[in-house]
Amino acid sequence: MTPELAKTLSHGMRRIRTVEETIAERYSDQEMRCPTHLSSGQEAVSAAIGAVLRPSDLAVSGHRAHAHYLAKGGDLNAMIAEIYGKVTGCARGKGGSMHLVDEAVGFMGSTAIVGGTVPVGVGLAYSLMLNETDDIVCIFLGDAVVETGVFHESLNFATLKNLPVLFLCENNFYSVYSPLSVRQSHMRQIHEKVSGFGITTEDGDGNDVAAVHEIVSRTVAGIRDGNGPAFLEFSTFRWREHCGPNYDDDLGYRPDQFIEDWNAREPIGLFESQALAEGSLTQDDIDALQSGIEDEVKAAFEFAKASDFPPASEASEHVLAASMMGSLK
Amino acid sequence: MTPELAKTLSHGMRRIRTVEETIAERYSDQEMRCPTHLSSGQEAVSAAIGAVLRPSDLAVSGHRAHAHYLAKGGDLNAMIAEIYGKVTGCARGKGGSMHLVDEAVGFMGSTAIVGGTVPVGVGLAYSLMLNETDDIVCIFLGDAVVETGVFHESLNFATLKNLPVLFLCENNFYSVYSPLSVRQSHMRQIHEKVSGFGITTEDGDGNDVAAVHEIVSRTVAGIRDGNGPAFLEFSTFRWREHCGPNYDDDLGYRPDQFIEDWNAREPIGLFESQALAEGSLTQDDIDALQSGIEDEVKAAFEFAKASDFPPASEASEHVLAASMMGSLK
Amino acid sequence: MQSFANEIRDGLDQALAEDPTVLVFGLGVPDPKGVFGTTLNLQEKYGEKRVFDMPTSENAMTGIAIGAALGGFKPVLTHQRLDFALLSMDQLVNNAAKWHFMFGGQRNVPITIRMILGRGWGQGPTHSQNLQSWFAHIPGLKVVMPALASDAKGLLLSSIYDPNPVIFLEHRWLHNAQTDVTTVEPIPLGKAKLLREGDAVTILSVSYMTIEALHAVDVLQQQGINCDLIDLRTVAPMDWPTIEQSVKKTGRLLVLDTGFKSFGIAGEIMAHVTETCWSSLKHPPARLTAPDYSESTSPALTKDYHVRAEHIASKIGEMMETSVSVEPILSQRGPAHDVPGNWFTGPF
Amino acid sequence: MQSFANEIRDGLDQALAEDPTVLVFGLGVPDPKGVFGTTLNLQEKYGEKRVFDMPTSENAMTGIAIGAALGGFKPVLTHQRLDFALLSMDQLVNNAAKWHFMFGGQRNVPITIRMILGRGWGQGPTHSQNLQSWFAHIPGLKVVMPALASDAKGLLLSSIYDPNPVIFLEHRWLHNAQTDVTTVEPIPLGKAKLLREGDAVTILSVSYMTIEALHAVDVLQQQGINCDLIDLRTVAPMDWPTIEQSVKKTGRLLVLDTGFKSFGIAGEIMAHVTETCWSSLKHPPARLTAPDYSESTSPALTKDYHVRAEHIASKIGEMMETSVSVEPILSQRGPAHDVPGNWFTGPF
Ligand SMILES: Cc1ncc(C[n+]2csc(CCOP(=O)(O)OP(=O)(O)O)c2C)c(N)n1
Ligand SMILES: Cc1ncc(C[n+]2csc(CCOP(=O)(O)OP(=O)(O)O)c2C)c(N)n1
Ligand SMILES: [Mg+2]
Ligand SMILES: [Mg+2]
Repeated sequence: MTPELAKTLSHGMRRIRTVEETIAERYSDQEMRCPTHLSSGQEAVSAAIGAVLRPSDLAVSGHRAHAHYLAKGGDLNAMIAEIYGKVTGCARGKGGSMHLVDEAVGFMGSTAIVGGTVPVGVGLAYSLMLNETDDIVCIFLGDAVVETGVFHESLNFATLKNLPVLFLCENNFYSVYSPLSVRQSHMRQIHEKVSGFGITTEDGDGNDVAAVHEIVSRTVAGIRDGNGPAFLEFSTFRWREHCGPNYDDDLGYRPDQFIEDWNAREPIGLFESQALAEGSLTQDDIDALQSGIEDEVKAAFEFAKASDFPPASEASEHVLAASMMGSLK
Repeated sequence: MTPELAKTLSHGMRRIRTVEETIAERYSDQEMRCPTHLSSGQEAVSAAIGAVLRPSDLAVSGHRAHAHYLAKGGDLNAMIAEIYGKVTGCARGKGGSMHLVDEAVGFMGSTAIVGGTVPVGVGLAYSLMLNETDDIVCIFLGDAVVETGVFHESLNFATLKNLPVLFLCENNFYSVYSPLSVRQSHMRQIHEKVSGFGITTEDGDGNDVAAVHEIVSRTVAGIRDGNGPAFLEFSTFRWREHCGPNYDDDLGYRPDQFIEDWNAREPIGLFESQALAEGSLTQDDIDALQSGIEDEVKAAFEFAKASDFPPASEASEHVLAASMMGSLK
Repeated sequence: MQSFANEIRDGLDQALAEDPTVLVFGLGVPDPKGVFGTTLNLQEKYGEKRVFDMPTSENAMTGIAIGAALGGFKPVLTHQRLDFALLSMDQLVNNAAKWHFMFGGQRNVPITIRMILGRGWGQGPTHSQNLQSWFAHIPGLKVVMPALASDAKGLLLSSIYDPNPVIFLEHRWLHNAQTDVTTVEPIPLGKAKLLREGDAVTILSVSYMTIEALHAVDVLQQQGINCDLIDLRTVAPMDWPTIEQSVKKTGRLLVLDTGFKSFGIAGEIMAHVTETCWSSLKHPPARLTAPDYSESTSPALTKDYHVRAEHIASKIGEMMETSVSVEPILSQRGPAHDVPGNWFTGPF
Repeated sequence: MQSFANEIRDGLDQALAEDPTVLVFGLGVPDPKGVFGTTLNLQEKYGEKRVFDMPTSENAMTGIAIGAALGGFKPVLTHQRLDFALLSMDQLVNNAAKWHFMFGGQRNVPITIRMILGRGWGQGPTHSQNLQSWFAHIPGLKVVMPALASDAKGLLLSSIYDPNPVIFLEHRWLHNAQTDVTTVEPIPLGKAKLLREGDAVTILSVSYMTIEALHAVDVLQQQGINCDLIDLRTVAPMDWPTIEQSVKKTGRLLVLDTGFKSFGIAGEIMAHVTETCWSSLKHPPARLTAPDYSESTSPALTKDYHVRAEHIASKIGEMMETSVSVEPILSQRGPAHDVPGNWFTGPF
């Protein structure tokens, strides 16, 4: 691996981790007053895809979108401000943690209904096809999304029209407190079920950022080449409670062995120890990355806290867009 | 094949054919005032499964349900009366051709929304599982149903709970005027897509009643044995327009060659010529079956026409069922 | 003479021609029947990428329309019956209606969703629902219900070019209605149309109800009772100024709707008018709507289901405390009660 | 003392215990949090076949509930937010609501669908919808909206044993409400409850609005204004006799609702009361509801979103043309406006 890529991946993961852990730390201040789903532990997939996508590629996501937004290049200040409900937020405080958007970098929106942005992503891919670009759409989804009918409907349409879409599934084995076993038949893994549709599928270790990077690079290149949609499944592990800042393994819904195994495979350490060993990263590199990130994150929280709340009048605004009738013709 | 089975299959197909063609003949009288989807040409799958299911097995279906209702043992008089909008109809005239029901023989209902009864059938199977019977539920579905999200959601649940359900797909290659090619990716056949879920799937020639009978017998036996859900796809051909009594091949939406090929494989003739050759049927058998059917069908139309319309007061009835509160405990 | 269906088709044609970002899709859009004639030949003219059929996947296709809109296009999605669109309420309400709002006004979703309202010939409980009040209840949606063939094209064009999601409800019984006026200009959404003038009663109607109301009002006029007949055209936004102005003049309000009575649009209009025109009211606001049960399939059970001109005329008589003859209406009644005209012989 | 959530849990427990055909399922039903405590330990007690988690497949699971009901069971399906149930409108409206009707009254579908109504702490546009008017508009559905902890169990039991599909709407802000009365008997659906008596104004309220109304009415009473406060409990069927009787006494109506204003349940009640109590009305019927836009996420944008006791008291003052002090209400206000009480510290 090139030092450059190693730095990119390390930086991507560390940046997400630092943001998420800082939110966790400060959530109890009761100033981030919205449901917040953290991605600590799941940084690798986002960091890897972030290193592969172009700014002109598009992405959509769901409730746990911080990592995806950041990986796609989303503005950190605007994200933290959004969580604080400030007018400088990426959605002017209207949407909170579950509604991130930064169209300037192709992050087209994340929403709170499981599966809700999957067809939106496919529709965006239809527009890319019409516009004849070689950009792609990345649809981030969790393991629960494959249980929704709309996912299958979307997959069918994407396949039918050979659209440039990557369905990127982070399988962390849980939907809230519910294990896969109470939601999906264990006869097949998720990617195997999807492969029935005849599209490219592959699975991998979602805590191994180098492996993810290799797979997504290859897959995204194929999509750009016109191979049509692909579905990738990466297994990974969420550190904290489903929603909120705390650890909740005292509740006992995940087996101890499962937790231990995954903790042993913490993605940043896993990658960096290899990179240090093979020489693509030095400890100095890491320290420099981390200190840059910490400054950036600190500044973002300061920005958010110093920002104004939206004026009360905005509560009733943005219901209907003003007619563009006049501008026609 | 035993002469008994040959007679059952021939009778099953001829009965459906005769009913459907009689409806077609009389529809222009303008007395059957409801959307009506005929199964002429598609008799074989129904006749075969009808010979395999028990009265205590359950079935649900969609808009094109005449054949399924009859095959499951539904009351012919009540069906024709229903299409005529009479109070003696199986739904007292409330539902018409698209809403058939005969719970006495396990036909639990057909409805008009594509895919709408699929989860209902799975829920019925859940009740059979709870009741620990070895009955099964047969869910009749067309090729368009596999495009609906609810089908996939239902399949997942049926698989998860290992329910006694047969998903029985009649693929006639069209949804209204729309060929499969504008609706589903051609990379895989329907049964191949479904097989990704890891359940038993098989496909067959839906105009070869003996072949269908062999496959469904084997599959239903497996479901009764606790093997869990299965999906079967049978290709077949609808003779007449999607909805209504006429032929519409002048519209040109189905290729001439396709029509010719399928017409050459008319299911009743196909089966009976073999059966006559192998001696499991005689021409006398056939004539006797057909004349019995004709009497029955004639009587059914007479019954329907002689029946009363529901009183106007029934229009507002059956909105809410009366409380059974009193009867509790 | 042009039919309502032709006007719709011409509206789509015009939009496709003048704006390369317009897309038209839905079940059966390019098929030989072209959604009751409303989409005929459009695929031939504009190609398979802009005009296309779709899988029976109403929810995803709505989301795909939203995505295409965010990608810079103006999709028009058609459902052959409103009832099928119930599968898409999540995408419609949680995404389309809220996208502009929940992302702080950054983007808008210019999609038009045509839904056809079924009636008669055994359409039955699941092919005849008129759920306009559902859509009107959702902030962020516009709801258009054309009645006159001469308005169909202009309203459709405005819907397509509106920056918001618009639900365009087409009554199946209007498709064959004829007009000799052909619109070329978009008709602004949110503007009702005064069709007849009078000071007895303000009649507000939508969609096919307007046809029945026109019969009733003309017959009443012959009997010396003159009503304001206002075709709402848009249910959301509602043209309150026009409504209030008329009610302040007449002091009497009768609302006609094709939907179920309770919690329907008529109730909202009555409530609003009571709030805003209280002191002008000479009579409690009244409504004639479908009843609070579904349309049955049997023709024997639909005879009294729908509001017809004679019911409207009688109701006006009752509100004016005068006797009214409905004989001229009944004697003009042509075809069977469950078909829109003799041209219709089933099956759909 | 029992909480509202405990009462729900006990209702489920009792139904599961006394009727072996009762089933309870939904996302998270057997998880450690047990749907805000309402389903705790039920799976342990009744087994995985009768009490179970489910895939994120809201539409199919509704159809599966219908099928299980046709198979002889009484399923109770839970959605952690009403908003998620938008995915199931097809099964709910096209199947559950119509099955009894469209098959001529042969079968009924005894399912209960619990939907939790979100509010505050950044629930935002898609976790805070109160679409009771949608359900009430559909013939064949019953709609129950408990307010008092002491009613929760009795109404739930009636819903479970009702032979029809019942939408049971639980407001998230009520789960922690306490009661010392524990119901043992089912409370009949369709019966409103008079909570306070007076002849100034008839106040009709539902769900959490009743809590705000109770504060307002008690403070008004201290100022010599006595109102009838009627908690509707069931929105469909509506207890029209109780409503009409009260309005005929007071001549003034104020309807409180948690949903969007336009085309909501308040409008229907106002329209109905205008139709039936016209000559008794001394004042135009009035309403206080959520506005016609979604709840935002930022706490800065929700301050004035919801109707609170002070708004109710002021409105009553306005209707009575007398001045009213809301000071006693404001001075009692405890926690931040976006949480139900100090016990709530997020995140959900
Ligand atoms: C349609 C719908 N149903 C239920 C929910 C509640 N919900 C929020 S997040 C979530 C879990 C999703 O799990 P998964 O897709 O695996 O993502 P993860 O949280 O594990 O990242 C659920 C069920 C919802 N938001 N939308
Ligand atoms: C949800 C929904 N969308 C659209 C329709 C209109 N529709 C009625 S039948 C039909 C075709 C179904 O095709 P298929 O499942 O292949 O059955 P076939 O008619 O070929 O027997 C369609 C699209 C509907 N009834 N429901
Ligand atoms: Mg997960
Ligand atoms: Mg077909």
